[in-house]
Amino acid sequence: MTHNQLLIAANTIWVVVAAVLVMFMQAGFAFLEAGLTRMKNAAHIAGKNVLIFGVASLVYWLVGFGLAFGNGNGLVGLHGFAPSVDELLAVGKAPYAAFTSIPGAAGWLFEVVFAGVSLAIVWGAMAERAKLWVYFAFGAIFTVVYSLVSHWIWAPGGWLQRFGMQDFAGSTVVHYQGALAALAGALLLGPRIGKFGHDGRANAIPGHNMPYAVLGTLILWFGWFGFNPGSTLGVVTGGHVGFFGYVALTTNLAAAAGGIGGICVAWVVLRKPDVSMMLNGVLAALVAITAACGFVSPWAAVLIGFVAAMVAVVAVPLVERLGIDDPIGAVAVHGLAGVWGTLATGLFALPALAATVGVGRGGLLYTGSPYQLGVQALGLVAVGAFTFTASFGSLWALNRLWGIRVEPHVETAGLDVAEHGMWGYPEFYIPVPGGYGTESHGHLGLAHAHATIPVPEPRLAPAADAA
Amino acid sequence: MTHNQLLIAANTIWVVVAAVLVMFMQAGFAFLEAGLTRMKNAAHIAGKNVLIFGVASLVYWLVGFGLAFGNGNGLVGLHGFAPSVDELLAVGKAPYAAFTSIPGAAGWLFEVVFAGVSLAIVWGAMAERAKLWVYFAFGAIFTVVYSLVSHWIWAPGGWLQRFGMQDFAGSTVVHYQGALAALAGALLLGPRIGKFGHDGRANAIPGHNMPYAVLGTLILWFGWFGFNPGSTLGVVTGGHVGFFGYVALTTNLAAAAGGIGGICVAWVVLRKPDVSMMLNGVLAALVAITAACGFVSPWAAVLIGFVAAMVAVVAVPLVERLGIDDPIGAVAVHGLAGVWGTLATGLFALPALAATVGVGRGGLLYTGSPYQLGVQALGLVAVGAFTFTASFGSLWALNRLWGIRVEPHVETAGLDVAEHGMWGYPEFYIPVPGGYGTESHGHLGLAHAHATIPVPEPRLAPAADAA
Amino acid sequence: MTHNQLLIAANTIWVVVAAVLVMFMQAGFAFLEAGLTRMKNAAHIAGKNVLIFGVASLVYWLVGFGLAFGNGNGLVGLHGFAPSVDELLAVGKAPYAAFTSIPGAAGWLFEVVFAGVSLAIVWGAMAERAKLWVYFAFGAIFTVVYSLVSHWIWAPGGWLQRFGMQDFAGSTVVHYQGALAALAGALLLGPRIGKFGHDGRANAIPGHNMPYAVLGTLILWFGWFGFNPGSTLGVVTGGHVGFFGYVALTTNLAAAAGGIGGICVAWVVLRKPDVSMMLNGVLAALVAITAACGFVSPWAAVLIGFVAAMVAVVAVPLVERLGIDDPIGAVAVHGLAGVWGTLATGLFALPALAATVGVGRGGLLYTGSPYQLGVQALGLVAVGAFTFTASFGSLWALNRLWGIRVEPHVETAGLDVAEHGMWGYPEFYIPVPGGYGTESHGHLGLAHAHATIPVPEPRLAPAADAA
Amino acid sequence: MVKVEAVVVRERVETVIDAVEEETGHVGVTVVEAIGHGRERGVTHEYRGRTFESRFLPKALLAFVVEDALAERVVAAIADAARTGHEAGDGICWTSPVANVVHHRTGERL
Amino acid sequence: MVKVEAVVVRERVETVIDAVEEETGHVGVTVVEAIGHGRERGVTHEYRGRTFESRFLPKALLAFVVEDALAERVVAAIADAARTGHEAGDGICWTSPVANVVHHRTGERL
Amino acid sequence: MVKVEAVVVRERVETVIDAVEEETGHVGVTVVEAIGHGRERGVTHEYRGRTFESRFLPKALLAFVVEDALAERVVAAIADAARTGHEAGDGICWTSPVANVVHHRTGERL
Ligand SMILES: Nc1ncnc2c1ncn2[C@@H]1O[C@H](COP(=O)(O)OP(=O)(O)O)[C@@H](O)[C@H]1O
Ligand SMILES: Nc1ncnc2c1ncn2[C@@H]1O[C@H](COP(=O)(O)OP(=O)(O)O)[C@@H](O)[C@H]1O
Ligand SMILES: Nc1ncnc2c1ncn2[C@@H]1O[C@H](COP(=O)(O)OP(=O)(O)O)[C@@H](O)[C@H]1O
Repeated sequence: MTHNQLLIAANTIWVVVAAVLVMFMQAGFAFLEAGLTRMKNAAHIAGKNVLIFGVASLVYWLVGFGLAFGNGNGLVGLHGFAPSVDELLAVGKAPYAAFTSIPGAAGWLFEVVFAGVSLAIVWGAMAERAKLWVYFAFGAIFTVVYSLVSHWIWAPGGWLQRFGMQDFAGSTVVHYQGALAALAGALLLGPRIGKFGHDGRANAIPGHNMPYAVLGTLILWFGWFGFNPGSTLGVVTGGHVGFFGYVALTTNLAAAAGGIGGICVAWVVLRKPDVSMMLNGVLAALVAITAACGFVSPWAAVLIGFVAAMVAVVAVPLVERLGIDDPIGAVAVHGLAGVWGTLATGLFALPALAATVGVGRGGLLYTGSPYQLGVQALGLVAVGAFTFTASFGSLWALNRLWGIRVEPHVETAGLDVAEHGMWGYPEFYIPVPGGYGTESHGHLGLAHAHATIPVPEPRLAPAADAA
Repeated sequence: MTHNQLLIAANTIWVVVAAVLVMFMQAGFAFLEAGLTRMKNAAHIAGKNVLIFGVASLVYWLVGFGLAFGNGNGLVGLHGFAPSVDELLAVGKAPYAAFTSIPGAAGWLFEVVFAGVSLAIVWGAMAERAKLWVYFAFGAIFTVVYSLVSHWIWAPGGWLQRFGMQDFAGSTVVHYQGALAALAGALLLGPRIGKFGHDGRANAIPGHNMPYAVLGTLILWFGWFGFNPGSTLGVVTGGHVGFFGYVALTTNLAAAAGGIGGICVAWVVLRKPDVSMMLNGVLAALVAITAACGFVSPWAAVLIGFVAAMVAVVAVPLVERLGIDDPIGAVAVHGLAGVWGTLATGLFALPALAATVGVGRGGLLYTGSPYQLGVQALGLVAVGAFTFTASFGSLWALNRLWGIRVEPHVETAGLDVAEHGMWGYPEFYIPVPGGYGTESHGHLGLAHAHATIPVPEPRLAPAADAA
Repeated sequence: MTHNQLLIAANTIWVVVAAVLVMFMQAGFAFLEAGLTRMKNAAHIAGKNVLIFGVASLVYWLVGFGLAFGNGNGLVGLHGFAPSVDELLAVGKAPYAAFTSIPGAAGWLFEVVFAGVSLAIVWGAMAERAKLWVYFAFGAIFTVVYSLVSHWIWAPGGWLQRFGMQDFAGSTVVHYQGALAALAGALLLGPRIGKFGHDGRANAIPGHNMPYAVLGTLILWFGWFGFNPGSTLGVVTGGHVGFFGYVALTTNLAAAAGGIGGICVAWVVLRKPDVSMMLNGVLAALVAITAACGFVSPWAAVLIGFVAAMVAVVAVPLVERLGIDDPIGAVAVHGLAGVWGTLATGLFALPALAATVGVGRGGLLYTGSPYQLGVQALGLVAVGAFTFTASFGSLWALNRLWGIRVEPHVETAGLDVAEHGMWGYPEFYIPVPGGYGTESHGHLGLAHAHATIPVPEPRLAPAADAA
Repeated sequence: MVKVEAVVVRERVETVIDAVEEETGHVGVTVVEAIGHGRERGVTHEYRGRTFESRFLPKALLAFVVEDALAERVVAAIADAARTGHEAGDGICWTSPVANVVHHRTGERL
Repeated sequence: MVKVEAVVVRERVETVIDAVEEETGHVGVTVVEAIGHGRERGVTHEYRGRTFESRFLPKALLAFVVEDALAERVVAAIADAARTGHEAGDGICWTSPVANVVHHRTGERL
Repeated sequence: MVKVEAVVVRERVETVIDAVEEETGHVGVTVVEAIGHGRERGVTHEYRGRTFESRFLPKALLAFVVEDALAERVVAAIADAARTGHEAGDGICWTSPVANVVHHRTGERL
């Protein structure tokens, strides 16, 4: 083994482990969203993450990865579709020269789970009223849109990358983009039945399981340690061995500040230490630090996280006031916090770390130059225009053609029973003691024995057996 | 540090991390199975995974690892029982020479979690009616059976290994074996009360919590990234550095195709996009790709996954039609999909990858030779005969001696309350407000205060305190 | 890349991955504790882990890490508060010379998650009755106390470290300390309303969700593979490459023996195979092996785990008999098992492994010398005196000043609704069908359509649409 | 006094109680989650390859203990408020005489 | 009309409703989950070292509002169908007169 | 016979049943989880920035079918045992006549 092979081995271990952590974020979204929505939709909301990650994986294999990281021009990748075994085993070779020191397969794995996360965000705002086939159709469309933008910002030679846009792990690419599509979806679907009274005032529609939401948030926090530190794509960054450890530190500090910020701000502003707002605070902070994690100092990470939580807590009700029904708060938590994180990087990026990472320059605070901030803003505007237009346009077309919202009676009954044929918690709605007809075969052996012995009385068991 | 030591270090990191991911699959099985069974058995079904992984770990330490990977002959390992510290710290030395570049301890850890997974599969089909002690007794027996077969196929010199049987991570060794024992158990236990009406028609017995089933499936998918890629047992495979990244890619593609396949096939065949079938599709696909993951191309992985999902969706009701009550679908999802995956490897194995992995030859499709397919079939027949006979025989004996099925009144009451003394969700069955006798000590300090102040009226709190 | 850089890279990968696994233990505690407490407090109990890990992270960044591992004297670290970027990126340099072959940032990450675990333990015994602000206040205080003690035992030159106290991953530092504070809290809070009848007899207050407790336990077991093996802080230990694999083995064997021990002892002693006691057995075993995992042989690990489970099963009711209400069993499971594990190390430590790890000497059993056992005892006494006094004192002061226990009517109503303003499972307490006022806007478009079409009757959908 | 019981679709629980309070001034109700079966068809369920019909749909059971004089008007208010315009499932209500109505807190007879 | 209420073990809910429909033709029932305590012994619970007796076992409470003429036969049908042959816990049923039965959807009096 | 129904706070379920058994010797009760609204104020909820008042608080609904002679004493026992001393929410109880009480297991009329 040469040194370089050992280095590739170490890089691959780290990137694959990180990718696996990010994949698990699907479980985080599944439970965060199932917890913040109603019982009658629990199976649908949780299950959709399995569905959409499946869609994202297949589409990303066929075209996404090539569009995003295949060799190409500043706008789009043109090679590496449905890659061959050799292309996937090669290291730093065309069409995936972008990944200089891990095999193409490891690069694909790491990038596909990001596409999956971005797509997962979309459905938060569309929860409880979208038709099932829309997950397939828009899931595929969005994966392509996502791939194009990730090419602009992350692929060597991508046009925003050339400007030096700093988006370490995707506040813009992953979260802001997901939120833009989520907004388009929420606008086109309209609010859930009962969300707004005829006075136009928003009604609370509490989710059905706060512990699920907590579990989802902790799984996301856990997975984010793959999301941000993994984006170093290796164990050495600009000469610093183990730089990803530092990225993990800023990520954790921001999340911590976000949790504290979320609950404290809610306590003050909403007059109750709302648990769901604490969770949103953590997530908003993680979203915001995602762009900045490799560029800023620890204190800046804390600040970015705390402000992101404030943004989320204040924005969630504001979005509602605009008449938008966003059950999970995707627009506020992933959208606005993503914008904040992207701009904050332009403010707080340390010149030294920008050099280490090798992208862009120091932020306004240190250089006094608005250049980096400008680049970040440019990226937000460009991505905002493109992704929102593409998402709104395609969803609008799908809606005109076949209608993307379920029938009111389906929405009222719940998607679980009406679309999937079974409740998420069957025993809450139908008697399922021994199964249908339990007693009806009371004359067969077993059940007969059953029919002639006492009901649950452990202490009578012997007697029972005797019978 | 020499290069080799660094390589050993890298291998050990990867193998240990992979082992830890596989260990977590116990939580996946616990929740998948608890979700697909009834509320009255929830604690028992979930808790059994803690129990059986405990049994597997102790037995595997005492004898299993030695039988499976200790130096021995083609049928069985004869050394390395209850290993010493030195044996465990040594790298590539007897009795664990099988592990050439990781310490014996890392090898043990990686293999014991596989034994745990295989054992976990067994109980899916035996759910909701087996006596508690059976988990101990058969758990120990099966761990030994499993160890023998894993020696045949995975130990250097194992007789099937010598034929070049390709079972990269255990479609046959782990899943098919588990399903064989599951089938034996289901046959001997007979169906749950109420599963079949007196017309013999199967009744649906819906599980109680679909979100649990989704969580379980996502945890299993997550853990499978240790299961398959970890089976490279190192960072370099046949000269390819980071080959495990490629294995992770095929694994993910198959799972994705399985999820899509499961829900689509269910939509078409069963006329409802059944969430539980989507989950079974993912698992069947993962089971099938387990043998093939290191041998096939991406498109073959997609195909294998999709077909596996079809098999599962179609087979689950078929198994029922045979009068077998398999609450989780272990026979279909782990058994039939395991068979499909093992054979599919014989069809689609790429000669180049067979060479890279260093096991067997190219599949029928590429070589035109039925050899590999034949070897795979031989393995299935041999393992099928041995494991089913051993499992059925031992369970039959246990049944004759002491009876392995709970009393009907215990089954009716539910295993939680009848066997463990407490419901899985106590507040659904007994009033647990402030604990028994809450009010009965209404004359002691605290409770008295309590007795003289208002019920939950946050806004009255001050007044309350005053009181 | 030099060999040493590659080694640092490998060490950092391992330590960061381990840290991430340990961070996830917060989800384990959240669900273990939510499961073992009542429905009316579910959101609060689960959510508190997000809150306290946030507090621990910020405090540990500001002062904790410096106190614990900054260069200083035998009693306390005096440098490295709110560390700079350079201090965090440097390897083996002041102020974090303690971490010889990983960057300071990786060291911080690994240590902060330990502080978080220790703090999580505290609240188990204080569950269902502490005011929300206490989590902030005491969380900060305890993090400082914890940091001091971890300096004594783990920092090079710490006074107990100089004696050679063996606490591989923190039976004393993390678990025993957490339990001491938990005990102080339980004593000062007093029992929950209804825990003791006026005859003084303890009443059972069953938790509301055993599957949650199982999930929590399996997550903790999973995370413990980061906790113990990660404490090698690198891939080479005393010349043994991949020694952490061995540590993982002893950890797993102990946990397995603990699970089996817990359920069997409960079966015999309590006459029921109590699921929650099996879970406590696993945790007690993991707590006990935490000190010993790097020092003992496999059989000793099994013994330590089994005895720890016995201790837990027997001690849980005993603690209650003393009139202490410890809902989760923190005092027994983390406290007494922690003591046992610390002493057991003094008994069973292998001289060879003590040399490998480079801390202390062989245990009484091998050396015949009581020295090591004495050191362990000394450590327990010193830490016990310091941490209990500090915790009790500060909680006592907080209690005198503002009262740390919620009002009885808040406790009766439940912390979720009374403190956070929303139930943990809203649909169990308030009708949340279509949200408040669903029907009240029955004259707006959508809802009107809604008002004129049939209730859930999938098969009538077309007709419905026509309407 | 009279006990008025009503089975209504769950979405209407708040609406029905509001209607009773507005139209009769009566305050006081106890609500229980129920599932019911009436003229309406149930739901076709599909689970793991088995299709079956469940006759049950989610409902809520409301109980109002009211002054005799109010009974008729309470019934009328409920029936109106419970009417959804759907094809089925709106439920029914009925009254029955009750005696010895005691108010626990004060012990007084109502 | 008459309201027939019955407490039965949960496994028998479907059986009892089937029996009523078959033997009397009456369609319409509302079901509520309940726990109950009667002559039967309860369950001994064990939790973390505390053993205690709970008198409660899971039951279901059924309510049928039927024509006066049917009442007797409904009661008979229920009692038969609810009998499990177990040693305890089968429950009881009873009738009570109800008035002003209104069908919400149509508003008609039944 | 007579059916005595009572709405009580959940913490009092066991206490009330004990009281009835001790003071009247009657054994047999069916309990249903309920939520209720009466004179008491409800709870102010806050969720994601929306504050709203819910009139409901958790209660339990108890049904005792007792001998006519016991009715009065059962009511008295319940009312006493259900009184918590809180400012509100203790609930109410009432009786209604029932007929055709049949004991399923034995089929005998009570
Ligand atoms: N005779 C009855 N006894 C008890 N409950 C009834 C009766 N008839 C209807 N219900 C209740 O009312 C609900 C709706 O009744 P249904 O007949 O479907 O109304 P509609 O005639 O408007 O369809 C049923 O689900 C059941 O809970
Ligand atoms: N007097 C009663 N009032 C209300 N419910 C009763 C009464 N007697 C019995 N029940 C209900 O019937 C169920 C079974 O009653 P039980 O006396 O155990 O039947 P069995 O006499 O067959 O054992 C009880 O759990 C309770 O729910
Ligand atoms: N008229 C009524 N009809 C039905 N249930 C009632 C009625 N009055 C009270 N309740 C029940 O009793 C509970 C407590 O009643 P409430 O009036 O609050 O008692 P208090 O007068 O002591 O405050 C309510 O939540 C409701 O469930």
